[in-house]
Amino acid sequence: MRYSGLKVITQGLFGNKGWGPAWRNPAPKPEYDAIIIGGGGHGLATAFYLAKNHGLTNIAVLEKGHIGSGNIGRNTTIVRANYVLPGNSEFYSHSLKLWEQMETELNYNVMHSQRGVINLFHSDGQRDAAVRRGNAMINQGDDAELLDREGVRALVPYLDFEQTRFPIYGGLHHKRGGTARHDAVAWGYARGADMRGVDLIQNCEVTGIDIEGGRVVGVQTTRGAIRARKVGMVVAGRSGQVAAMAGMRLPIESHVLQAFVTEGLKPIIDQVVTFGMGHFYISQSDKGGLVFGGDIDFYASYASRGNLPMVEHVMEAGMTLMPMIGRAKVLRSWGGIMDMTPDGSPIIDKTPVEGLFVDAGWNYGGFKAVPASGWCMAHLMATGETHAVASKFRLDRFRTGHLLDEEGTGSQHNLH
Amino acid sequence: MRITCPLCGPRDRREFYYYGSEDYLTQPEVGDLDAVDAQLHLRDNVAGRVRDVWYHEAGCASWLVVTRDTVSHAVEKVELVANVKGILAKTKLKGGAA
Amino acid sequence: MRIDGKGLVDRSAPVRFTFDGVAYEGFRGDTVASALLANGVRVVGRSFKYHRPRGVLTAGSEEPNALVEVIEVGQQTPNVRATVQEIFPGLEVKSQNRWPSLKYDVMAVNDMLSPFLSAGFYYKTFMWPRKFWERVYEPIIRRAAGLGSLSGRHDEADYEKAFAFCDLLVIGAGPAGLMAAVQGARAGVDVILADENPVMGGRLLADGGEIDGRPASVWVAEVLAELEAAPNVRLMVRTSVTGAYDGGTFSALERVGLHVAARANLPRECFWRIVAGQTVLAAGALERSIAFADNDRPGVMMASSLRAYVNRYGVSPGKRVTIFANNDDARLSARALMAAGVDVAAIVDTRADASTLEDCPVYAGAEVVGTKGRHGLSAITVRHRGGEMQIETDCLGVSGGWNPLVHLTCHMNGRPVWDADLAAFVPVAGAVPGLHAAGACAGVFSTQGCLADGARVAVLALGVLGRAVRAVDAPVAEDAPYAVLPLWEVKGKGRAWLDFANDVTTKDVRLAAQENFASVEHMKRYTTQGMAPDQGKNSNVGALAVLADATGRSIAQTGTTTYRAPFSPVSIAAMGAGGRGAGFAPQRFMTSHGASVDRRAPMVEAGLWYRPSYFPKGAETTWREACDREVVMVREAVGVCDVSTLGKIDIQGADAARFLDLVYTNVFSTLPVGRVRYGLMLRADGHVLDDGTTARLGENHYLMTTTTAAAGLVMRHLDFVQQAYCGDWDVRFVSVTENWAQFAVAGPRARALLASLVSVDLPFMGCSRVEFGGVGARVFRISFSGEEGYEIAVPSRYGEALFRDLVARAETLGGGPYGMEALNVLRIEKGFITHAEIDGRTTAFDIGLAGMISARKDCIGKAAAGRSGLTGAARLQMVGLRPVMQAAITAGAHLFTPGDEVRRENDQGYVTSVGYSPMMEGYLGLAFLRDGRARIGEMVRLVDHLRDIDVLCEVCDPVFHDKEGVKLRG
Amino acid sequence: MGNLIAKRPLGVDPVGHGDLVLAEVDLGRVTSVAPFAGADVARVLKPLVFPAPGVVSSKGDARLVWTGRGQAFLFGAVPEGLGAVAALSDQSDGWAGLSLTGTGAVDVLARLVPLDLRALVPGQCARTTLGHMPLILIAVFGGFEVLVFRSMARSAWHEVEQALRMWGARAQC
Repeated sequence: MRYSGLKVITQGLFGNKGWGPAWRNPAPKPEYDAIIIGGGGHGLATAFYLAKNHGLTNIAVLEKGHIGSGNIGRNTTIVRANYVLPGNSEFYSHSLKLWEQMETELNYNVMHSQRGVINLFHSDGQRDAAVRRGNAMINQGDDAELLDREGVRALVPYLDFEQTRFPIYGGLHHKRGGTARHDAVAWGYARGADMRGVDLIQNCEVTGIDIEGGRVVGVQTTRGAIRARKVGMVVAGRSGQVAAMAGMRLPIESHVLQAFVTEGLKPIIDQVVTFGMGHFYISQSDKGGLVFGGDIDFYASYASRGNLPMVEHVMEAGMTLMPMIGRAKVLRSWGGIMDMTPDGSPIIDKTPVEGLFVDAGWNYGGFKAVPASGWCMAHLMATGETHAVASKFRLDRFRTGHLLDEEGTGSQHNLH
Repeated sequence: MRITCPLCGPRDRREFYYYGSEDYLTQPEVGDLDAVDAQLHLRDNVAGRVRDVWYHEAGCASWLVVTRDTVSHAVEKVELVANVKGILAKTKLKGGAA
Repeated sequence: MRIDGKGLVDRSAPVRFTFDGVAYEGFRGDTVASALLANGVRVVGRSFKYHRPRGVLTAGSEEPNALVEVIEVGQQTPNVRATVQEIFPGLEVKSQNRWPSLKYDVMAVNDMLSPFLSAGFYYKTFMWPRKFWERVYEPIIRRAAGLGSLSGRHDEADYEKAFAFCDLLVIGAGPAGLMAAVQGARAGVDVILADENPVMGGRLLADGGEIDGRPASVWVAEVLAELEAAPNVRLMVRTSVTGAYDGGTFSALERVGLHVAARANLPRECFWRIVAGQTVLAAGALERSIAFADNDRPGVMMASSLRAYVNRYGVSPGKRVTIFANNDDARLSARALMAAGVDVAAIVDTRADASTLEDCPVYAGAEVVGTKGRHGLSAITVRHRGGEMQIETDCLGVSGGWNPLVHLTCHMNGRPVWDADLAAFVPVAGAVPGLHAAGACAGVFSTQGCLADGARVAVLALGVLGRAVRAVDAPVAEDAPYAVLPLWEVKGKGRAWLDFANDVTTKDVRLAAQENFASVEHMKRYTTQGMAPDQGKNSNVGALAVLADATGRSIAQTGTTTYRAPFSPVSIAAMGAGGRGAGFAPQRFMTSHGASVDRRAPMVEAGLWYRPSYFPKGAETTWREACDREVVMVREAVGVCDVSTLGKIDIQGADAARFLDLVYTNVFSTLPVGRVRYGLMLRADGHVLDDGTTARLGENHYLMTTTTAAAGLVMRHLDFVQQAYCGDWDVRFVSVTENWAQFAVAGPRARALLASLVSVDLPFMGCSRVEFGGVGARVFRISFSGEEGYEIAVPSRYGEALFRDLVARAETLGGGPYGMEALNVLRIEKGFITHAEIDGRTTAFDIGLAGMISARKDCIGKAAAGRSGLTGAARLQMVGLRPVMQAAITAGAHLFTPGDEVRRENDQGYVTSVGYSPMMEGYLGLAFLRDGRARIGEMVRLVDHLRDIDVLCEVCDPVFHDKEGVKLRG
Repeated sequence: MGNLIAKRPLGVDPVGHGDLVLAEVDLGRVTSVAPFAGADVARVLKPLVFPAPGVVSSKGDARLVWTGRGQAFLFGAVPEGLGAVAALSDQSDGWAGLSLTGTGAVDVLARLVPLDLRALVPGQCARTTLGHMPLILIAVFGGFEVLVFRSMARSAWHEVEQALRMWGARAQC
């Protein structure tokens, strides 16, 4: 069923009785052309683009819980293309372009809001780094603008320009950056994939990967064995466990990233503001909650919950940067499990097992990557070739030293 | 989260710095890229019992091997790195011209 | 309506406050809600989506409707629960989410449009035209959404955080909690008893029953007296335990100063981190509603809150009250109201076999199917065996049963289980290690049961603590069985609210199911049920029961959403207490700070440190003028600069030399005593960690210098290497950064300056101990400027005096102090690197120092540095840049081959550092350029889009000044 | 040159509330002592003993305060021969000393220090944090000595003083 404003009105007049299911609940078939393990944002987008771009529709997405129950439903919804290193630049640039057409492509309002992202800097050295980044963005064909202190003040006057611990020198303004409604992205891709014939199979946990003679032939699941000659592992947060089923060790350690939302408030923060010195970022959801977060908890974890030291650090950062949020009350905190790689950049690649592909290692930046990740993973699975904009996301780059270390923090999984 | 430092006793997580898996304790030999990969990158990344390396940064400056559960966050054992047997044996140290 | 002779408020202490500008009077002990109800105020807010008038629903922190703004001079606090906020003289309260007024709210038009605003409608529309989302639709949606407002002004108030430790933490001071605390107190362990209310007693005060034949409040007072007298017990009132974390750690929010007018130094709130050996959770239970048509009108309240208002505050929320319930407990409210002389119009009990003993009409097997009253309830429609009837009533108490407050037991990913007998979720034992639920939150609902359970569970917890004790005998109290017949919704026409705070009705939940948002998480996210300020405390169980019904599953199969901290909302200011302004990170001051400030030097952050940017002189108006002068001063005379921020590590022991050989790429064991060597350190992954000089002070004694930024990092690294790899080596090290103030004296007249102080003749890269007037000092002949240079270190107490002295001496030689700006230009001229160049991605190869990785030995990072990706022509290599025509250039610009199109694919590198060299009368840059060393002499195009710079530069050797080091060596 | 003038890390006057006093203290001579492998420090240190973790060994005015793995700070004169058996470094100027003594010292420090301070009694010490600052905390009769990096002394003073003020205001509430 096509969605539109007119449909909302006509349905409303008749008691909303005519809305059909957003997707089916199919039983798994014994065999598919391809299987995507993981019904999160990346997995659903992969399925969608396999169907849409490559005409592969006899495929299934296997999700152990309900679709969108991983990090796509547990993030701070920021969308941006402001990377500095070649390899990342082109990928996130491509992703942002896909975001800009997502609503049309999916016929689903994901509330992609290009309200702008402002990265603050607090010293001359940080300004130089921001300028380098901004120029890289422009060289890539994206947008960036340098704000001085007064330029920042004009946009976000509520910052503490007088007393904050690390004075605000200026900011890098990425106007095409912004936010989106995270769940809607999962639902939109799910609905889009389902409409094209993809089987979305929920409550179906993969328990084994069947490999014969060095190639993948199917998977074992809690709902029985399913055969397929192509299998994509798209399970960020659990990549290590799924890869282990294929006898692989990945360059990934799982960590918990906490985030927070306040009670609903009238509009007060209009952009996404990031405070690098304090590891703090914030935006306001359309419902009115301030959505904010900071760094990962720094210890390996699968608990999807964190501890107080990072909670307090994030709040203290908020109080030094924008003490006007002091009276807002945190309503809820949560933790997502992040695939942290040794250089902070992701992996979209073949594996040593023929027909088995991996899309993983999104660190804490996976949300904005959803469309391009799906696009490139679909390309890889369909053609066997790495997509041009994901050509650096190789599995063996750590071993060879061809790193994509945006932060320059080195081969330590938790520092990116 | 609280970690019982063998020297300082039970302390809040905020006093500690986390490095990563105990794989970091194995220093690779020059030329052995598999060992470099194993030390720096590849991880079992277990959802369950792990041994990882922490530093009592705000305390006694001891490096620790902490045996704990990544799902429950329960801490089972804390040892001084310096007392963990086998690290030196695993590390074929070539440094130190003196 | 105030009831004489009832309640625990202080009738002798009237308190005036305002609500929406109108003055009201209450008594000390009243909440805003109780005082407004006493004054007959029924509408206190507007709902989130449909802007329907809303009144007080509950008497606790779970309140979804009565959210207000508390106004102060120049500041305001949004979304304050009127049911929690205590009144005090001068308190100013405003309703929120309405415009222009609470009574006439324009956005109430949404209520008429509700058929089109069903669950998730916005996902299906507002997509066209694309640009309209940010410009039209989203701004309208944002303005309509949200509840209260922030002021937009800095929160200048005081907040604090604190740590507390105890053997036994008891959360909640109702019957179970009080008994648990008594048990702990008598066992002699350290006890903390925390309760969110201003007075302890919990439901004992609200229910107003008897214990041991006397009023419950008397028993509470006696118990509290005992606890207050016990030295091992700490009572924390107004303290809500908000989260359970690992290792027995709990977060709690204490409302310290919110019940009084603001006063100096009194924190508004305190955020506690409580570490407990064992914990008894006695959080109680919350009454739940029943969904029926128009059940959200002001005057429809939770049945149990009615007796709380009567017994605690002496207030009747209505003149003619009705009760609608599916359980016996609600009868307590009817009895309390009648006992207080309030007219109870009827009891509508859904159970066909309900007792009819009360002295009022009881309709058994009946349901409320509708309500009337535009701005407050005036009548209800009841469907009973005989048909439908209307009852005129201004207050309806609803009870759908009770939900144990299992929240804290679920903060570590535990899930509660469905208890069919109680028709409620109950906690699973062990879900939070060391935490034991007792009383109502464990599903024990009678007062007698709670008292006994509190003692029983405390005995269990004390046993874990190694205190074997016997349970004290519980006093005698009400012990009626809890009889409930589950009913979640009264089906029928009209909208029946589940989530009052987010305006979610049963229709929304059914629509979600119809659209296959059938998992409880999907339903929650699609309808927003449970995402409002009460986090679904009032609606979660009801909503999932409706979802279960709509999807043909049981409630147990449907499951719950995840409970997460905080239990009740916590202000950012409280959790971030201390972070305001400079409190976010410690400030580090050099000993020369005051002397630099005296000279009007702008002090700038360098990590946590503050360093002088430049020292303005005379008529200089820009930093550049001062910087240029200081550079020339150092090149031609002598300059003095405080370099104390560099890390200094004292390394001793028989294996010290061997240790340095391991951590540095180059060899230090061959360094003669009395000499200094530049060293390069790698991370384990083969990239540059840090650089600096290390002096050999004695055979087994070295002094290592690190960069300012990496001082802590290097210390940690040394500790790691030593403890992990060479624990058996005899090497000891300690930071002495803070102990020494160190000053660089650089320039052609540096030697003259030094000679005026002390007689010492040092070769380049030599070091020596000296004495100044009895003060032991160290002199190193090292230079970061390219001039002949010395660094003089004295114990920090003498730092300021030495700095002033050195500057005075320099001035007599035509020199003076120089700051970070000049220091930066000087080092760029010399091609010396800082963390602008070694930014964590840089290899020794990149900066032309691959030769420093000794082939004779291993070192940390050597194995990883051997990877193919870390060397070679594809790497960006450090070079110098000189613009043609003396044009200005900027750091952060990117480099391109002239003639190439400026786009990412052609990117050749970038500029790390730029300075204007007054000596060379032009800008100099350091840059990383693809295969750069092979391109020296070529031209590159430098482009900085952000600052509109596009110039050609010559690629040069990075050392611009004194390439042969003649000046350095003197 | 003439004599260099020595400056205290802070140079502030004591503040307090009731009998609770926060003051800057002169630490005197402080030397870090890290015994070399296998060296017999006990003989040289007598009558002090090299302290176990968290312990202060004292005799008269001389104190040996445990400050970390294999390390203690010696307050007072350095016994002859100690340098042969242990790595010694002068720390007299590296740390600023504050004292907080009187009623409420535990409560005030509980605002900043993540330890159960009631359990820290004279003769004991701890390495921990004061807010976000490295801390050597020494329990003394009636209160604590608080040692922080010299460069952070102002921040430390400010934080303790602020905690003290708020505690005082609560007491009056």
